Amino acid sequence: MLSLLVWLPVLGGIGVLVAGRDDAARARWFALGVAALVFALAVGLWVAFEAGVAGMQFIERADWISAFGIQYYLGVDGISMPLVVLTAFATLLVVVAAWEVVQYKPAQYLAAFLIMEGIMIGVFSALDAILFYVFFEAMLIPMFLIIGIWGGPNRIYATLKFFLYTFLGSVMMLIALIYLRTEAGSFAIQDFYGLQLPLATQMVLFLAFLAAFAVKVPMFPVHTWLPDAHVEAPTGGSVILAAITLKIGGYGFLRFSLPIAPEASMALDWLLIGLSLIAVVYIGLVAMVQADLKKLIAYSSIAHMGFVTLGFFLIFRILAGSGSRDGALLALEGGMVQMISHGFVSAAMFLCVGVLYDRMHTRRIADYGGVASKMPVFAGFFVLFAMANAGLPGTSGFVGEFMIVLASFQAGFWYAAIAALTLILGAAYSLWMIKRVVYGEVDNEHVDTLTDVTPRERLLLGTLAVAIIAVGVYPAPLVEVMEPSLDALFRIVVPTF
Amino acid sequence: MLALSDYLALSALLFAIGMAGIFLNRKNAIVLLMSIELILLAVNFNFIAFSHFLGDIHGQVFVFFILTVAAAESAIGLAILVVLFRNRDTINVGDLDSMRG
Amino acid sequence: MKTIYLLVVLAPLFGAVIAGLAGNVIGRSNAARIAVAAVAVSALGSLWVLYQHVWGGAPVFDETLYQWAQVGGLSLEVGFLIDRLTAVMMVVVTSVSLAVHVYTIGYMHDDAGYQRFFSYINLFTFAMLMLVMANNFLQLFFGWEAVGLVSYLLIGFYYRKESAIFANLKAFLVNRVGDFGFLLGIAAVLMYYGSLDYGEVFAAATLRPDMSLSIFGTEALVATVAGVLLFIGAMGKSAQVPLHVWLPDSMEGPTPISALIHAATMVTAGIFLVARMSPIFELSDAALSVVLVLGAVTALFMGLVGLVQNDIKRVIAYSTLSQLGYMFVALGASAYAAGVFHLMTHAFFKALLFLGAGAVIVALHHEQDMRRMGNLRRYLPMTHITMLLGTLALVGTPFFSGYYSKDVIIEAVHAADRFGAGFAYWAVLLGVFITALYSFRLYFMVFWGEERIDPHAKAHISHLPGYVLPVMQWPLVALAVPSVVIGYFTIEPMLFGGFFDEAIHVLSDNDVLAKKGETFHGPLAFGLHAAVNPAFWLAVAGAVVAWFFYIARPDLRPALTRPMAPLIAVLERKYGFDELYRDGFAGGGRQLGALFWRGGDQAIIDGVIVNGTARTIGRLAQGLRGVQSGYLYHYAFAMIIGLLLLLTVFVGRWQGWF
Amino acid sequence: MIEKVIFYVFAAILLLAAMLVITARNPVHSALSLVLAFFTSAALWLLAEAEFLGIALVLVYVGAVMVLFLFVVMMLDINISVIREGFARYLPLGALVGVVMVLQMLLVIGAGVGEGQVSLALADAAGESGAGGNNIRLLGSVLYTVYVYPFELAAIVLLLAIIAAIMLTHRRRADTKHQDISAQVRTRKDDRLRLVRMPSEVDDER
Repeated sequence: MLSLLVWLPVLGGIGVLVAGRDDAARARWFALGVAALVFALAVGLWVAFEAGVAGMQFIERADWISAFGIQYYLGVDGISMPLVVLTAFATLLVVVAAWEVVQYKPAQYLAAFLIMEGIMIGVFSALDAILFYVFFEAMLIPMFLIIGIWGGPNRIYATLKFFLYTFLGSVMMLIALIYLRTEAGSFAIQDFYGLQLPLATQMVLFLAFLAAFAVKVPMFPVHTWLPDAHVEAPTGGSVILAAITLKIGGYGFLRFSLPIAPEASMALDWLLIGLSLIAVVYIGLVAMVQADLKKLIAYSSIAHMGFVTLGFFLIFRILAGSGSRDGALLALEGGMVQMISHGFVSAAMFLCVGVLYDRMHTRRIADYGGVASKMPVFAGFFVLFAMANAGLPGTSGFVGEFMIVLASFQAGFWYAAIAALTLILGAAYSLWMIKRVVYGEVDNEHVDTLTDVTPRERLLLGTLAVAIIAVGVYPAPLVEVMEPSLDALFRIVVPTF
Repeated sequence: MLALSDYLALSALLFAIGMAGIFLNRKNAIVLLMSIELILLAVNFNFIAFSHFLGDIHGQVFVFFILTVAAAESAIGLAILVVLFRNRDTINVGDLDSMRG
Repeated sequence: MKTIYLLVVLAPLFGAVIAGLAGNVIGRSNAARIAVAAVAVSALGSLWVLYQHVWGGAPVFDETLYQWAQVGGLSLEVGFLIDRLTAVMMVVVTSVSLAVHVYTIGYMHDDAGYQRFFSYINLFTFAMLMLVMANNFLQLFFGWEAVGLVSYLLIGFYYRKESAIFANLKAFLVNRVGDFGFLLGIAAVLMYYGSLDYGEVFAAATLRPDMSLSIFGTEALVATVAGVLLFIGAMGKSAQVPLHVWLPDSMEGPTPISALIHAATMVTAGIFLVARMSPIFELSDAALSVVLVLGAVTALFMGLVGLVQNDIKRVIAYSTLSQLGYMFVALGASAYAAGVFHLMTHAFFKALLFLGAGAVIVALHHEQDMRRMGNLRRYLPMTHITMLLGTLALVGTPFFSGYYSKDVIIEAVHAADRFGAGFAYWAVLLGVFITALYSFRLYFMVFWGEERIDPHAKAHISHLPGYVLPVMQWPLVALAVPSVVIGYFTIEPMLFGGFFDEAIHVLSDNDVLAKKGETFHGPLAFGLHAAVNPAFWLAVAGAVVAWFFYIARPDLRPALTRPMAPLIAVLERKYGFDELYRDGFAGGGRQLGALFWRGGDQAIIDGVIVNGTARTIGRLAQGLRGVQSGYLYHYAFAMIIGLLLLLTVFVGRWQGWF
Repeated sequence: MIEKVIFYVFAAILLLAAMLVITARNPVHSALSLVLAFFTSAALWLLAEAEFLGIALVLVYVGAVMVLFLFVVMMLDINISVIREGFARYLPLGALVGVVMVLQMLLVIGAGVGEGQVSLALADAAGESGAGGNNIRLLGSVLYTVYVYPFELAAIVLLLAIIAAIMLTHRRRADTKHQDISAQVRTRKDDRLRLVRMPSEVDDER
């Protein structure tokens, strides 16, 4: 079942290449079919998933390279399950979003995204470290192509920066994985968990993983590739980049850093917390002054992902502060929910920018103004998404932030106070952008020619709006799925509690 | 009675002369090759001296191989030199800078 | 009962969704009909709920609707807590909302955003009900922010107007500053009381009143920290100094909104919050003192700013600020019931004043400057009468509702012996004079004196049959009635009859209202008591001064204002808060952001670290290129010298040279 | 004693010849000096009882390699003055490097590996090699057993050197005709044959 989810999109992508070489329409329908099928499968998996179980489900295990003990080992738990569904969902959106918009090599474009989808699902479901690493690295290739081929004018610089940044980090991880293999005797990630490694070793491992995942998240100060990549990427690329790729960093922290090097995580949590809080405040301020829509949203992504890492690494301080197990769990789950929510919200924001860009071919905020007069429906969506971005209750953006702020108070007043600054900063950059783009007098004749969203775009944005509000109003199903796994993880990380 | 050190000292001097030759004739490829022959000769001296004084025949085997390789080397070196001269009308090493970075 | 509660809450949501999403399909009048009907259902339901709770003996309802999320042992839920406090708030919210809805039919008659507007105010009603009916902090926060959202949308309703979209951004951000404190307050509550459910939190708080924590290097009561943090939230929403700056600007929104959101309901959420949290606030004298002092400062100083405003809506806005200050003073003095009482009476007469002002504005074809009004009683007799009643209620004329609520507050503060109570007493007493002064200044400038209407507006108003539209007239009347009489009828049960005993928790030491109750002999006696009450005479003095300078001898006005020019300048600049926030915080934040971006991200991280690495390697390679000269002998030299060095090292180590 | 005299005489000639190799103005003189150096070396090797190698040095080097050198030197028209420039400039550096190296090596020879340890082993070592008698037999017995693979490799190296040298220097003349076999094999039908469709001839009689 998981194999199907991983390989169907990859094969589908190749199929799109073959089927749609000359016929763009056929490529589109074929890609849509594949994406929809994968999404349906993912939803089916979600339904079949047993929510109350902490362990891995849908396990598939076979020898791959037996000489090194590398296995083809797939499975999902409550941590990866939502991310798998999110991936399938986001890809479906991207395929629909590209419908009439991408005219240059549409078959190749769609194929790249489908292949990307398979690889990303592979990342989330791989339970063998090398398999994980292979998917982790393979992911760079389609993204590299997407930005490099369909990107903006400065795409070469952006792709190089993106590639080198992420590659540099992951090489460190490979070394750590190989070392762990010598310690654990196998490449199965779960075998790494029980190792009682000395603190110094854990530190090195932790830093190696940090190098890989901090870049992906991205954390301050290795975040500067993201705005550049987003600005140059086509709309679909931005959506996938923001909605899924960044999540792999957070997922990696949960899957590797915390359980494999728990003591080092505890010893170095000041670093992670510090960087996360810097991300929240510093990046929030930086986002405010951006003149480019995509850059602004990219920076806001970094700030939001700062919350994710904050939630993950606050648990030690919470246990030290209030001793409340619930508080620590609240932080972990807040981080997870924040990831999912950010997947929806950032995807929605980038799609909105895409809608504008398709019409005006500019991303400069100053070129807009008064869009609401010409595109009232679009304006409604955009304001809603901006509000979700600012963490308004009732939208998904609120859930994670709320949980994390509540939890961080238990670590100490100042953690919560700095984290809660996002309430102000998030609203400031989101709504100031709305003010300049959506509201006001129609600013110039280009805006005057704008037409409101097409039914296709309406469907796209409407779906996301429903998802965002649904998660915001009733996050219980989501939390329920991840709770046992996070609980189990928590027990590995802090066995004494 | 001859001592090992006599041979070694001789070899050292020969080596040093070969080395100095490389410095002095840095532009003349032929003399450079000759200097290399001198250096190799010095090395061979050492091998033979040790072989003799330690009563170990393996040293001479090495000299044998070195001679072989050195012959091959000078053959190819000279061939290159000939081609070089044919193409560029000079064997001045100072003019051969096409590998400059 | 649960069905009724759900109906009350969900009817406006339904109306909002229909009017908002299908507004263009069903048409203008249908959208209005659905919206009004939804709120009417809600209002009737609320009245019935109140009836059941006051006379029907309905038990306090505290139930969970659904579980929002479950984290470990912590359950985050959505549920209702309905007691008398909630019921009163529900009635206030829905009835004012209904009046505003009806009024809107006329006011927004020819506006393009008709359906959108109805959708928004329906949504607002829903959000406000969620806020007041919450039985936990999560839902409270949801309602809290949702009303903020609707307020944002409505202030920016005329989104083409630059001042409107500036004002709505400002309102949202200032509210967010308050929410920042509020969220931290909720976090503190969760940490120390272990739950987000009101009942459990209050039980835990009462159980362990002495619990303390260390913060800013000192020990403080948990109740103080949580109380002050929650109060910061209330300050934002209820526009207390120093977070008041958004409320006057919010007048950019349509007038019905000013009445509904920015006078009667949303801004009183802070009052409701503190009253609801009385079990926590009661534990901490310090927190109550903060409430008291800030309330008093707002009551006095914002009233002063109202004196120099010329925009009719802004005068009323500053009046609202000042009255909200009164309410907080009551809360700070532990007279929670008095605060809520004033909230209720104020909701009616302030909504009345706003709607009246709206009628004036529409009649004058969107003229808001009082200097271009005057003598309007001739054209708008009904508006004039109702506004006069509202003004009388506001300034505290005996037997009017405002008299009862405000006087109780003044006396309660007088009786309180908390830090700051002395200052607060004098502030609110002086505030009475100022209230009367600006209220009557407005009244006289608008309805009396010479006509200063510009010709264009004059042409418009001359054709009116004494009112703008009937649908804009009836809500005024409907609101005028309670503005006048509600105080008389409800003061005794609400304040001295143990009405709020289930909802509001007051320590007996602090219970100033109980002390007042011993000398209370019915509303009639209380009204007659005005003759020996300094507050009454101050109000009269205010009215007389306004009359003297605006009707009797306007020519003497410069003689009064000239010596006070510096003071007036300060008031006209509203003490400089706007400048401070705009240039200090907003501008500073933007500059800091630009600095971080250009300096941190672009210069240091990208410039030095990222591209710097590339450049360094490039330069290194450039250097190494020189080494690779292509000359054979250079390589040979390098080899030889290397050999020499190696030899030296080996010989040297063996010889012990180094 | 006589050995010592012979050694020193030959050593002196060797060093003198080596100096001439690197200092001679004319490359021909250098090459001839090198021949002399090889001769004296061979003599010294004989003194060290490496008879086969001494003979081989003379045969292979003097007989073949040096002749090759002379051929090349004489064949190429070398502008000596250009090539000699910088000689004086680098003389101090070259001398310094040489002197330093010699001093260091002598230090090693004189202090560590000198008479002390090694010459003790000399007696029986010399005896043993003497007892083995024939130097060529001894060398062969090792070369063809223990070192048989390196020996074969050496042969291949030489073969390679031959082929490489020929390939490098061999040039194809433009005015002679060659057979290009690969081109012949690569030929396709279309290169040589053209099918032309023509209407069949029809009798026009009808």
